[in-house]
Amino acid sequence: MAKLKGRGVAAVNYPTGMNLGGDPSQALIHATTTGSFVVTLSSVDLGQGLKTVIAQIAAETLGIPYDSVMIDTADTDTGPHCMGTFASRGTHRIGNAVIMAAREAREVMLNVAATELEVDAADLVTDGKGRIHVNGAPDKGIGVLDVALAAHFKHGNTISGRGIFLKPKSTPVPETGEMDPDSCQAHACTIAEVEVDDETGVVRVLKLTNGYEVGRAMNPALAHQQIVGGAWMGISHALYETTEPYYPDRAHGPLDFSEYLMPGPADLAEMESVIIERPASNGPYGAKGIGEMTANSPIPAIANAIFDACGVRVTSLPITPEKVLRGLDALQAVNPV
Amino acid sequence: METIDTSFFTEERAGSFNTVGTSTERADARGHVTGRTQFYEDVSFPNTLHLKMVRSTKHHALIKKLDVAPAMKVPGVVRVLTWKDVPNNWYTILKLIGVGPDDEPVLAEDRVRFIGEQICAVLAETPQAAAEGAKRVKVVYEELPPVFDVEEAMTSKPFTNHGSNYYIYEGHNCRRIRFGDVETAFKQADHILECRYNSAPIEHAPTETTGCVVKPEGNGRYTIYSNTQALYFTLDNTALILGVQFNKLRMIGGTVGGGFGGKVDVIVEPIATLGAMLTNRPVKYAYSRAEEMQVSSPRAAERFYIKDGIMKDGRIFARKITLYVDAGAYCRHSTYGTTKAAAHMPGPYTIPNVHVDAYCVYTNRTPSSAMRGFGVTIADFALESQMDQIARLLKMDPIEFRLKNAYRDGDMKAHRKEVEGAALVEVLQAAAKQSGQKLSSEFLAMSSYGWGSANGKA
Amino acid sequence: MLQAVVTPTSLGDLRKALKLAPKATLVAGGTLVMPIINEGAHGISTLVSLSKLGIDAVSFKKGIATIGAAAPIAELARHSELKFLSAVIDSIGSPTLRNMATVGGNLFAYGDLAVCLVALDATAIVVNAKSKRSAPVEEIIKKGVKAGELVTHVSFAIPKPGTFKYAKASRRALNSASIVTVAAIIPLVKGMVADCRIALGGVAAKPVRAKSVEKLLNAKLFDEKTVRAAAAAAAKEIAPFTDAYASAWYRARVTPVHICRALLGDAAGKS
Amino acid sequence: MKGSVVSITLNGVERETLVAPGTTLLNLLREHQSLTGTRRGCDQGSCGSCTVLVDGKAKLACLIPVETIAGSRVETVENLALNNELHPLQQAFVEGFATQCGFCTSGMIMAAKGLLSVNPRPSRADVIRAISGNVCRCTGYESIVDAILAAAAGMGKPLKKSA
Repeated sequence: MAKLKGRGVAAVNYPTGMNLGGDPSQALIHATTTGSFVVTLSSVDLGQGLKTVIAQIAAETLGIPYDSVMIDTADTDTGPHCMGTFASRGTHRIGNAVIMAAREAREVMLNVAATELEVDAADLVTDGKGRIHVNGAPDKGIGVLDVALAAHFKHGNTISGRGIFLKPKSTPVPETGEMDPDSCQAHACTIAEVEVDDETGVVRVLKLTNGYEVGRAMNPALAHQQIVGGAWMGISHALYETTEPYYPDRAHGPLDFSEYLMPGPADLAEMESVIIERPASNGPYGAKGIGEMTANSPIPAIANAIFDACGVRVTSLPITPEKVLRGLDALQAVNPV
Repeated sequence: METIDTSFFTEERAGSFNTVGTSTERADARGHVTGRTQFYEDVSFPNTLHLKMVRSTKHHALIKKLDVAPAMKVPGVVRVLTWKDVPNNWYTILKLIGVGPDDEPVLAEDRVRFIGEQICAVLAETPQAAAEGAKRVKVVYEELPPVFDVEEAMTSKPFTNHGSNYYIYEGHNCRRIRFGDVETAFKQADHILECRYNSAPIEHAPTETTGCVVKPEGNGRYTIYSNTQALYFTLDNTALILGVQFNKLRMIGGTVGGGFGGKVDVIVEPIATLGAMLTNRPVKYAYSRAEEMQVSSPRAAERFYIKDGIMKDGRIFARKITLYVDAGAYCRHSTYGTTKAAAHMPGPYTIPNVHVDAYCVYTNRTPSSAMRGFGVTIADFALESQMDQIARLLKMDPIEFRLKNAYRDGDMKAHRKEVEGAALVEVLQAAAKQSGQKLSSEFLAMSSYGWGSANGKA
Repeated sequence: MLQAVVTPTSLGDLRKALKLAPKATLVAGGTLVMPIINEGAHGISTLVSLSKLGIDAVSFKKGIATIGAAAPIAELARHSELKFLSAVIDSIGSPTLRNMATVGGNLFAYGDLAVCLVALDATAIVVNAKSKRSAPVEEIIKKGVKAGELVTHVSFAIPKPGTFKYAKASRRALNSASIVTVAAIIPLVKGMVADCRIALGGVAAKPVRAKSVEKLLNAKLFDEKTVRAAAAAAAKEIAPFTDAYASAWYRARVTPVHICRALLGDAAGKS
Repeated sequence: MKGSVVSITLNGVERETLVAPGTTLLNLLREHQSLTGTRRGCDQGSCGSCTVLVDGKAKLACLIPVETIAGSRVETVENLALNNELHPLQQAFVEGFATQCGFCTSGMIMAAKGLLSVNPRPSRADVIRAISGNVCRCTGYESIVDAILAAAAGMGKPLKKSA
């Protein structure tokens, strides 16, 4: 028996958003009497962290602390339209809508502050900690709380904003396929190291070294979650998963988490990932969608590493021990040792 | 934990932020760890009816007889819904963005086209009574020959009700990309490499299964607590299927126990809402784990044929791709995914001659739909396996080979969109650096800013 | 639909319960029966739980281990006398499942422990309404028990140190069903194999003895060459099937490999 | 079909519940006691989302007919953050970004608690084994294993309070 080691590379790009019918999302923002801001959406958090990242984007644009932002989602009676959470569109589309809404609300907030401070609104800045002051003169300022109170009870102003992001519909030209389906592209490269058991065909992924280009990481820890979880799913797709283990034969479809194979906590690979950032010109603070892409590059990188290890090119997913072993047997038949 | 290598695109990424770029604690983390986060199934209402679906046990068959009377005899069974109860039984999810035709019945009428297809819905006081009722519904089938292979399906007798086992894209039997002239280019190429790649369907397998609870509000409105990934998609389709004004429905959701694309379909809400309307009681329809695994849409199985014309110097000169996407019995989001796949071709490389035929094909299996990396994940497996084969054919380092072909700003993609914001060169460089692989100065100097331009590194 | 769940606390109570509901389904840890109950439309009207019968103890006497059928598998890990089974225990489900799943359940699910019990030549103690009998576990697995019978205990001699061999091939490292399970007792006398027992799981509907492999090993020098040659004979004993984990072809193809690994260790043939 | 009253000490308080035959502990918690923190992911024992402690041992609530555990002590995730203080496991999951969708989190934490009660200084391998019956589809497990180890290391001394 031998454990054959190999290394494989793959690089990919991934579109942010997918637009064949117009791809909008909206956001509404308003301040409470006490200077909290409510971002109202009908957007869905699947676990990727939308509620966190959107609050960060809103806080950044409003110039207030993250803690002062509340995300109110998702109720179609109150939340404005969102196309949905898919196509790596959430952070990009909703983030952009939130920035637009937050700018409008910020303008009102600064105007109220200017009135209270008897200065020109154009001279005001926010410190991100809950205060608004004259640029260069931190003492000449007012708290966001007081601005909100004044807006409500003195001036009769609503500190609010409306935002929408729309990628207009692109209809492909039937003859050539000319189209504009996406907003930007994120990128990834994986270098996989594997070990192949030459008697059983079992593949173990030893290590994935990943480079990810994400536009800008709104929250690096959450980007890291997507990267690690996505790369795990990549390993899972490469070696384990299917609802039809003998496709196109329909038999033996798994019905539970025992039969539906995915790597467990004892089957993990070492992972080393680096993020690089090339902000997207149309992304919120440059962010691109990365949630989907993270699963993609590990799959071919593993397939290529398996070939490197043992000379078996498996061209169908998942790469089961059986497929590898049949490949090894075929090599042995051609070239007996 | 997370490393950002700021030596790439240093100028472009410069900026000062307060909260953006900060690893803020997750807003939902404390709710998750204390068990207080409210998922859709955590709401409950008195008098809720439980819905159990009777499903096809055949791949393809005519329904000769459907007898629901035995189910009604089970104590606790309140009603059985069949297609006759559904106001607009035929639908397609992407209707809202102008995609047709309506190719899928909410509940099967005279035939079934895959194992697991919804036939009728048993509503009962308890999940146990609903399951018992569902088991007792009698369905008499006359089996028809099924088709399981995508290429076979292209030419076999159509089983769909729209005349072909593939989707028609504006008069073409596939989504096409035509860029340059691949046939002439193949003649000029030094090497030709052809290979077939394929995949089997993949399940999203979220830990929370798909489901909803629908509550009649007594004022003609219905609140749908759902774990859909797209509230308005679900609301609008549900209203269209049920023939009610959009504002009669209210969706509440937004907190989902994993989606990965599996909760973009609109399957449970219309029928549960119909049940709530016809009984004036709350109705719950949650997929069992087995239903989630086998009945909910998987990621499509795909089959690729890639033919490349390659020059001795390592440049790919032409790429021809034929792709079959196994949509299963109905279209759902597959037409869109197939177009997305076509637009993704030929991968992040600048290739002057590209020809893509992407077929969206119907077979008698569980309809496939969106999943993380829709249209792209399996394509990347095929494309990047192919890239590895070419690098080996040319005896080139796989990273250097990719750098030679990587797209740059200003290049024209095969779907005639100019590249901007490219960074493939840099992720290759970054991964090489991270793994300790030393690239030669020629490759280190490359940049996404353009061919022969100085790179984006500080 | 389920009408009653009964939890008798003595064998007498159990007999009474079964008299009232002869078609009752027995449940112990719940890992096998409850998924069926939860799915509904199961046709089971009475569940009789074995969890409080008092047949969950593990005891040792003169080198013989006696294990109650309702003992959770996790319980086995608490006894140093059973340390030789630690790799087996570790390979069955997860710690959470092992807190529930029982020895008896594993026996009738033809699980990995059942394979070991066959290799260990364990005896099952079987009771019915009136009497008590004992029978080899191997026979119980082959023929099942009669209506009204219940396996209350299994017992086996603790094997001599170093003689028990075990390997399980599965698709995941932990908590994964068997593709091939190999359990064996390989006693050596002066380097020669003396009366070995080898049982295989995952390669037929029920655990099987690999008698032809045993035959080729007995009275032979225990070395790699002998083991490899003998392992190939396992093909005669197995009736592999295809499931979501592996095809029949794959099971058959790797059965000799895993017999070698069980007997020789993972390092076998590394050269 | 006759129901019966089952008495269980639930998070320290004795509760009597009238249940239909074969009601699972999971249904008792969720439907009868409104303790929805214990999640239903499969009802088959295959996902671990409903892991709770029964008499101190991690078990799957979906596989337990409550009649068979009458008189037992059951602890659920709701019992951990008493007096508004997160349990060290909870704190470590928050700080270690060990949650994404959050659906598996309760089960993970209870499986970990079951481990730490008998093995307060577990190795990485021990932690991996303890959660090997719990499915997470989001994280790739690494952060969860790290969080449990961090909690074990920090138990007994207060963990850093995050802002």
